[in-house]
Order: sequence, then C-alpha cells, then structure tokens
Amino acid sequence: MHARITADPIDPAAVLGRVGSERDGAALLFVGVVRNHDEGRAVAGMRYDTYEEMAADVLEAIAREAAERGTGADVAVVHRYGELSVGDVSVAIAVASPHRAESFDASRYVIEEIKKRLPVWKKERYVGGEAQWKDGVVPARPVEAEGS
Amino acid sequence: MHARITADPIDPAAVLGRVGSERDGAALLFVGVVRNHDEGRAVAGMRYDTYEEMAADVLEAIAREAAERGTGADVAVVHRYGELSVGDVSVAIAVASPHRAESFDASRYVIEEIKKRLPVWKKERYVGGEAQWKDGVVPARPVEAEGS
Amino acid sequence: MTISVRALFFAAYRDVVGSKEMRVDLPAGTTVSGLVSHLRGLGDPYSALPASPAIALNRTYVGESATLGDGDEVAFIPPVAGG
Amino acid sequence: MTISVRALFFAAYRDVVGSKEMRVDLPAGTTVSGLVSHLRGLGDPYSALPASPAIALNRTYVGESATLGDGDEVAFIPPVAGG
Repeated sequence: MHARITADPIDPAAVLGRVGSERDGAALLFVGVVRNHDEGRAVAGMRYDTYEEMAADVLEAIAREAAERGTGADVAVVHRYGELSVGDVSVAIAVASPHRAESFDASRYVIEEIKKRLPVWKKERYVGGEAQWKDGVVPARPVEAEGS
Repeated sequence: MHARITADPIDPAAVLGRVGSERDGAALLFVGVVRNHDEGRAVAGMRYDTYEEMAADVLEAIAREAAERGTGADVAVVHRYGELSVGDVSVAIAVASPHRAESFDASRYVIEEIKKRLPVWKKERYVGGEAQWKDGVVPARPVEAEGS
Repeated sequence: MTISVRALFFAAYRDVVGSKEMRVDLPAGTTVSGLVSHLRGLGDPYSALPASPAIALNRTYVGESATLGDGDEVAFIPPVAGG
Repeated sequence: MTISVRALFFAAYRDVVGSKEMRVDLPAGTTVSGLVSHLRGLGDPYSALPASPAIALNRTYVGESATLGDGDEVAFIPPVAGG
C-alpha cells in the first residue's frame, strides 16, 4: 500500500508499477487530469490547495480501506497539489487484485472517497482570467453519541 | 478508437497513450495479467488461441459500443494470443472521458463483453506439466425471427 | 444443387475433431443445424461434437436456423474465455 | 482555566478570514461549536464564517460537540473538491 500527497508532477506509470504480484490477474490505473472545460466554461488551469498533514492521513486511510474491501487488493494512490495546467495529472490510483471485480471496486472506492473527504480544494482559472473555488462536498461528520 | 488482436507483447502504457484529449478529465487503464494460480491450482502459463479474423471484428465492435455508451468515451483495446507466462499481459483496455463515471462504465463494458463473446480460448498449463482448456462462456445467439 | 462450405474448429473442438478445418459439401438450403447434424452423423470423431454448439457464419454469431450458402465459413465456437 | 488552540483556515474560508491561522484563547471545556460561535462573535470578517462548518480536530473530522483541549489544532474545512 502506498499513499502520498505531493506538489511534484505525477507519473501514472510509476504509480501502476507500485502494485501487482504474480497472484494478481488484474490491474487498474485511474488517472484524473485537469480538463479544458467545466460546466460550459473554458478552463485554463487549476490550483489545488490542501491541508497537507491531514490529507496525507486521510489518503492513507482511504487506501487502507480500499485494500481491505472484498478479498483484498494492492493499492497505490498519489494526489497532487499546487498550480496545474490543462492536461496535468491531479491524481493517479493503481490497484491490483487476483480478479477484476475487486480492482474495479477498490479503484472506484478510492476516487469516490477522495471526493467526499480528502481535504483538498480547487480554484479554477478560466480562459479570460477569472478564477473561483469549485463547489465541493461537505465531509460527513462522525456520528456523535447521544447526550455527549 | 483502436482495437487490435496480436501475438506481440502488449505495452499497457502505449495503449493508455492512445486515448485522451484536453476535454477529458479521467482516464482508466485496465490490464489483464496471467496469474500464478487458478481455482487453487498453481499455474505456469497460459496458451491463448483465437479465431483471429473474427476476433478482430468482435473486438472492434465492442470498442465501438463502449465508446458510444453514455456521453461518449475514447477507447483503445489490445488483446494478445499465443503462449503467455505468469505476469504477461493478456489484455489492455484504455478509456478516457470528460468525467470518471463514463470511463469506469466503458472499461467495465469492454472487459465483460470480451469475456462473453470474443472468440478466444485459453489452455492453462499447471506447474507439474498438465494442461487444460479453461471453462468458458457460451456466446449469446442472435434472437431468430419467428418461423425463419 | 450442392454447396460447399468450410467448417472451422477451434480450441477444444479442434482437439475433438483432430483438424482445424474441413470442406463439407451439402445440399443447397442446408441450415446451421443441418450441418451440425450432418457432421455428427459421420461418426467418430465428429459424433463427439455437441448437438448445439455456438456457430459463427462468416465471422458473425448466428442461430441454428441460419441458411448456409456456397463458400461460407462456418466456425464451431467453444465456450469463449478471453481477457 | 484557559486553553489556547490554533484555528486553521483553508481555501474559501482563508479568503473570508484573510489569514491561514490564528491563535484563540478559550475557557477550558469549550466545544467546537463554542469556538465557532466565539469567532463569529468577533465581527467582520469572522462573522462571515458559516455557523456550522466541517471541522477537523487534530486532523480528524469531528462533530460540533467535541471538546477542545490546550494546544489543539482546529481546522475549518470548506466543502472538499479533490480528485
């Protein structure tokens, strides 16, 4: 298992290279990329801010949870922050498992949980110069004990 | 769109490199690998036979269908045949799309359809020397017109 | 009138039949199921083919009632196992 | 008795507050919601913070009734948008 949040460019092939063994029949690499449009507007780039220390913990927890789903998978995930341009890789998730279903399940789990609770924010820069924080997801709060 | 059946080793990164443009925010690479075990038996390798001319047509049809699902995805798929060893790549499927859901959907579609209808068969070689054809899936027949 | 088709055998079916291809002459109008019956009626080893295998006619899956034409390529497709 | 905590602001909340971090002195036993009320009561710009933001206490999401301790790191977490 490998989880990292970094300001360095991500090499997706290297992330894929971190998973897999002779017992694994399937590997899956998800790559998130800054695209040139969002909700109808032309995008020039994206700034990713993060609460780095917490994000490292949360990303590791997500990877561990994904690895422990089903019959087990090998998981590596790297998320970037800083100034990104169109085409730059923002996240790479590699999973390997004996059978394909577990790889699809674990990969999807990691990206969906990232969207739900990784403390990362993105400020979209539009062609023309304007910029704004992208709408996000309110992280779920832990359930509190009655009367506490 | 790219679909190929080949006896040559597959380079998954090259297959991934065939998809994606600036409009795409997600890319997904699925890699099928010969694993060292199957149903409790130690596997030494796998021979893939194919009906090559038909397989080329079917693989292209599957890729086209996947590309046309949802709001559209860019799809590349390469399937290998011949003698493979443990760790060798048997299939690589790359998909890119504006949003992640379409990439997961298209990737899964391609691998599931391959399993259902691509005319490929595998003979498993076990550690110790025995070999046998792996159980497969009976391809669905087209529905026939009444009385035809 | 007689037609001539190429029957192709793959994987386990090739092992059963002992060859990858054979030419078969049939009456015009013969269907896929007619060809299968004809072959199975030839006795060993063809009788070991299944009564209702998946068939591709000219590289497309077809049902048993499809009619064969002269020069057709008729492939006997064992259960597939790609990926 | 008084405790001292570090309040951290990120992304849109940092833009609102105009700083990334501040030290806040509070009575012992203050909860997360007590801290939020305290800050919002300081007036502009803090009054523009939401009444019930997501909060991470020492890098873990907590509910509003969590009690703060001396030296705690209390992060105001705007809706997240990773990936």
